[in-house]
Amino acid sequence: MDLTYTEEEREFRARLRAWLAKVLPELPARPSPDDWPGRRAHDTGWQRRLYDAGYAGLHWPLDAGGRGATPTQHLIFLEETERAGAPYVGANFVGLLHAGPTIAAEGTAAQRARWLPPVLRGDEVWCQGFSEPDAGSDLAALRTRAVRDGDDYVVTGSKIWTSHAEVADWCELLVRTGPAAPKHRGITWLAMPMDAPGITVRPLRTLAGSTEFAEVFLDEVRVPVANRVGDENDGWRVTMVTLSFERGTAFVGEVVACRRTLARLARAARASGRWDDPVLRRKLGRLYGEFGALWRLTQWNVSESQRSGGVPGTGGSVFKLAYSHARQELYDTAAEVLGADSLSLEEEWTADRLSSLSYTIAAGTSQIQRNIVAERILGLPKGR
Amino acid sequence: MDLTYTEEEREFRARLRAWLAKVLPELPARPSPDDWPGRRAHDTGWQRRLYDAGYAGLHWPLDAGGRGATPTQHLIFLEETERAGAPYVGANFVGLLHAGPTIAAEGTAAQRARWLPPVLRGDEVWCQGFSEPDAGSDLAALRTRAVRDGDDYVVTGSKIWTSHAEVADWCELLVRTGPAAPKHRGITWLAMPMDAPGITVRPLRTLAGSTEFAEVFLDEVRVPVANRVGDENDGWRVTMVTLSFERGTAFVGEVVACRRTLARLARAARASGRWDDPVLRRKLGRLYGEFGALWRLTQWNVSESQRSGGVPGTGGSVFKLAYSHARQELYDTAAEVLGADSLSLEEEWTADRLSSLSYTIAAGTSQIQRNIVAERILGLPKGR
Amino acid sequence: MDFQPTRDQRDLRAGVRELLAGRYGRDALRAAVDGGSAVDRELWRELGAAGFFALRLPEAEGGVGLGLPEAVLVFEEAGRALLPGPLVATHLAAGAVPGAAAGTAVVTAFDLGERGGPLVSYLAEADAVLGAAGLPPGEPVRSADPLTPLHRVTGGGPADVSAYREAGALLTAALQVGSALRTLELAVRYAGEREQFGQPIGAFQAVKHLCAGMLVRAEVARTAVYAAAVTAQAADAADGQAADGQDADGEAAEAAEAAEVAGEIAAAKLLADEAAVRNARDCLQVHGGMGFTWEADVHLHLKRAWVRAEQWVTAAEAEEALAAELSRTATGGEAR
Amino acid sequence: MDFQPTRDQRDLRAGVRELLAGRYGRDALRAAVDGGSAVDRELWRELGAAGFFALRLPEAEGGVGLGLPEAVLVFEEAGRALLPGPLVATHLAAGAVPGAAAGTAVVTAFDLGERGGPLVSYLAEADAVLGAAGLPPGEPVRSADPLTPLHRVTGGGPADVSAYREAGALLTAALQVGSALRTLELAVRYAGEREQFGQPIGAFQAVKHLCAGMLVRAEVARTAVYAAAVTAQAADAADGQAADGQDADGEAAEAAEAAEVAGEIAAAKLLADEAAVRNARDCLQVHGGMGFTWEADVHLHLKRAWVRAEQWVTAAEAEEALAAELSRTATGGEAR
Repeated sequence: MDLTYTEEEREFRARLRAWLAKVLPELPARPSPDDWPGRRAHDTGWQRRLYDAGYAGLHWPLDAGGRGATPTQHLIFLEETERAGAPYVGANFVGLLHAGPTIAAEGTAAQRARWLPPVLRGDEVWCQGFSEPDAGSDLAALRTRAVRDGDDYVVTGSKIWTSHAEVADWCELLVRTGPAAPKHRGITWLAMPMDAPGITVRPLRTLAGSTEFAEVFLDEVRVPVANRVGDENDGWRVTMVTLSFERGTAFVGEVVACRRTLARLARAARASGRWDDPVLRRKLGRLYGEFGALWRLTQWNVSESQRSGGVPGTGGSVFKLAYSHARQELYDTAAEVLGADSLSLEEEWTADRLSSLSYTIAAGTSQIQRNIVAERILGLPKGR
Repeated sequence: MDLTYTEEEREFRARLRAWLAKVLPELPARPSPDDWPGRRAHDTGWQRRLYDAGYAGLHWPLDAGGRGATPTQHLIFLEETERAGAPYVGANFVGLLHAGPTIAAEGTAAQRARWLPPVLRGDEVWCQGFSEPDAGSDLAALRTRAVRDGDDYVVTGSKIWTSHAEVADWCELLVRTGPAAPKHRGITWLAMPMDAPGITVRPLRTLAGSTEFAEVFLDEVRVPVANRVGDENDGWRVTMVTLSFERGTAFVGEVVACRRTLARLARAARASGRWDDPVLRRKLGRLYGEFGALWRLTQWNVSESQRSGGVPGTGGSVFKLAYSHARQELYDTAAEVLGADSLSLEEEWTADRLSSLSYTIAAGTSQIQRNIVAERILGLPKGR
Repeated sequence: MDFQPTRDQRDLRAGVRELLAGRYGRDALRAAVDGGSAVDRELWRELGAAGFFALRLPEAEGGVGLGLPEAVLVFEEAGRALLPGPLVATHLAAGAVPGAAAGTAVVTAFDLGERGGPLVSYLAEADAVLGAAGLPPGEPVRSADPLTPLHRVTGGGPADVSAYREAGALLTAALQVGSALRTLELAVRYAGEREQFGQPIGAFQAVKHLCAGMLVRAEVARTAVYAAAVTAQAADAADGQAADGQDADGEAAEAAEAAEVAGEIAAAKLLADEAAVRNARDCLQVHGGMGFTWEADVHLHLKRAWVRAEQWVTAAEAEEALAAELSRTATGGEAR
Repeated sequence: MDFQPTRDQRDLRAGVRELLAGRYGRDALRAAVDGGSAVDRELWRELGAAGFFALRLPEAEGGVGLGLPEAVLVFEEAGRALLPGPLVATHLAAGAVPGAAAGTAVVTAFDLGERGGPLVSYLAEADAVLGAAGLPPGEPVRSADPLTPLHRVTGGGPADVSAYREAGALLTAALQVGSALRTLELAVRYAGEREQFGQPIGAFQAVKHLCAGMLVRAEVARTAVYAAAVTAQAADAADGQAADGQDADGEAAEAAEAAEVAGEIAAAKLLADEAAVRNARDCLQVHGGMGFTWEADVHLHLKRAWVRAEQWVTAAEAEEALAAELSRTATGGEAR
């Protein structure tokens, strides 16, 4: 068990840090949250800089155009960019972390050549069309249907919780092609061009007041059969390959961000005198311990992934359960530090507190995660 | 909404208080916990005093030999006896609160005449034979079988969690008489004499180190058919009548006891200086608020019972969930007041803490209680 | 003893529920949210006419002449309906601020945070501030709750509201209880309707047990609120009866009674705040992604519950007050 | 960076598990409980021979020459097996108290409560007390844990164990993690076997989710313990390298590193204590009535977890230490 970084890793970090110090001051100001074209341009511009500097697709395999970096290097990359305040992955998220890896793993040579380079260069943006209003936790119950018509699938239905739908070029879409088959066996993965006729995007306002997500309505949208990745009705398996791709690094940036938030909270509490309240101070101390442990758990999972060369799999559920709970606690504690000022949206932590309400819901509710942990890790039986 | 007691209720309380002040100093010392015959004698002696003073069977109907008191009078009785440090109901518990009320409600005139007076006078002690090693939460799955043979049932099986089995005269016993029927429809209620041949009582040691409970093994025990209360195979309904008899007063003594414990804890914390720790002090304050609310909830349930003249039913599950959690918190907080001394069994609160571990399990686990609340009060659907 | 509501009390509650259902149903609530209009003057006057603000004002002074037990039942309904506006402050101002009783005036108060101020709600909508000579200047602040506009007061200084603190805390607790009961209803309804994995999600134990926990919290808090109202009302009545020349024993008894009332109110506020906030959180969890949308009402309950938790008495203050009362009863007096 | 255990470390852990399974299986545990014999001298010597106590003693001094990372793996196994006796104190005494390294001496310590003493464990069984000149007089006290006999020391006064506090806390945390993992195993096994309502209780979500929560707690705590061991070991090594004449920067860096290690150890103890206690509680809940019997092992885990939570560093101390470290890194240094 060793937490020191190798000479090579330290060099990687030093080079990256130097590059970030040089390039970040040159970046344009961040656009406003409602300026979607501006956000796209900002995010893809950053991706292009990463590409030019050789950091694009760091964790992608070499034969997909990536850098084939180790999980530890990827961890260092995410840690350093977050610390330096670099732009988030933003509009490139689905392309870099879901659709791209799926195509890399399951696509044909032609599909890889068509879709992967533009993602790495920041030329094309992807969004995700998985969830539906009636298929949330039970994702496999999705009902958006695709009917074969010549060289096209004709797709009708609706998707929800789609980020960046307004500005995306492509959508990784799950559709039902085998309505009579068991629900996991009738699903197909398609790459849908977002400029196809029949697509309507409607912004979805969240309780935080923002429109980070959209609903996407599909009315007889034609998607070429050539855009199918994997076999017809094999989309569930294809998707699962993507979902387990992350190698333990999924929350690196967020844990780093939480630790920085905690430090700022401590400074604020000291400045306001709230630090003198032992009840609050001890809560902050406990959170410091918890986030420290979560950082160590990240390193543990990354090391496991590095050693096995494979995917950490269900360990992600354990991490997400602990992390989402701790992060909600963090913002509740921030509210205690702020007192009545926690009611003001002008406090950054108040807005963050609102966003944090989704952490125990999005990407698998805590209830679903506990089922996964109990059944897949602990081997407890499924209920009747 | 009125929390003041009527003139009549105040008089009842004053009379009771005066009697307790007179009679309690005359009582013999409490026997040691392991002296079962001594405990029986102590408990039944107290019951005899209650009988002679007109307090026996206070909450029983008049036609069962009881006093037909209102739920509020019963609440006052339980509150005052607990406050005065009177003996607990102890060995008389099953007779007064389960078997007796069952016989009163479902027994024949002859059964009532045979069994009820000795309970009220403290002449006979009952124990309960409901749970079995394989039928805990799923009580109706009990397997102790009774086969009709002439005028007797021949009973074979085993029971667990039976208190006072060593010294009881009678056991209210649930047996399976209809093995082919659905599980709730094949159960019969019997009064089993504890001196019948074939009964073996084995003390069951708990994690507190005590033997408050026993296992009862039954090997072809003959119980007269005349000892059956209610119809054959109707025992589940008969039992449910008993279980819903309590009219909101089930935890009166315990809530009063907890509030006294909390006061002693506060005094101990003040004496030791631990009170100056705001984390601990605020926990104690919160518990004071919670137990105050539980006392008010008791009064609420008793008032509801008094007004409806009936049974509070499922409200007991709500109370038990809140109460058992709060009481475990109370002893965890006591351990914080004690610090390392909480490891000493010579501290009364340490022993109480061990006993309190059963509160979320006994008489329906918290999980079962939540099912009851969700399905019977909130109307949520049963699972597949 | 009969702690259950009387028929009159039940009728009063049902009447208010009916009034609010007709006058401030879901459509009105969402219109207010979308329009950003927190205080509807016409509704305010209707509430006044219905006796909402003058409820506890003596009949001789033109009030309804009822007490705190009736007031908590009425405020519980307002909490259930998510009725916005400085309801508690205006109610407290009845008889003291002209127009408050009738609902022709909107009165707010410095009730936010541990000592009150400098944040104040509904300043732009208010005609008066409880206990203050005039309306202080203030800068608008973007509020987490869309129906509780906030200002940061920049002059004049907070008014002393200590005389109103206990009743304010209790009535706010009643609003919280109403909200906690409402989010429970919303969760149970959604859990019964939403299907996943081939059955209503309410059939899953995880969802069931969340809902059961919500009921337990709400019931315990509701009882604490009702009891505090009854106790406070009885103490008020006793105060009223005690003539001037009472002896030292009488004064000590009165002080003990006042301390007990303070403890009951602190418990009510603490438990009700927690019930409202945690029930809203659990309701959101039961709703899953739908609960995270602006369209679902649950976030409005959560945000309002956060506001109310900061009003009059905070959790830290309540716990310290309860500790003080525990210490008093443990070392001398005794809790009932 | 490779935070996963090396093959040698995994082999070491497996070896200790095997040794303990053979030498201190369930029968031996229950025999010790029934017989009230907490320290088996023969087993103690076997542990000594296996290097349990001399694990971190340099080879030059007759030890095994391994470090804290190996020690926490070994202590985790001891915690899993519920091995009784003053394991941590004797291990800490290796090299300082004659016979400790070899397991021919039993050494206890004043490690209970916030400042240590006057309660001390295993006094009657001990040959020495860590940091004290002799064995102090004491009165036996009935202990909640049947395998942790306690005395209240009546003279001599507590010894200063501050130099041992961090390593003591860390190794105790490792024992807690072993216990937390073991109660998880017991719960999962029982949940898979026990049937109620026609299916294993482990098929009910309520039970499943209790078990999932246990795993999360245990995994987070385990990682914290391993990380603290690795960090402390690295700091020790750095200390060893730094020669006498280091400059002010070097001293400041060393002080910062020491503070960071203290924080990691405090977190490890806090999280491990909580994991052990809460997992034992949840294990008991999963076992239902059976968990409340003396016959089930779960109460032994709970009682031992309570003892260990009072040893070396309490929760209150750990939280304050973490707050201090947060404050330090927030205002000057930075956490890694």
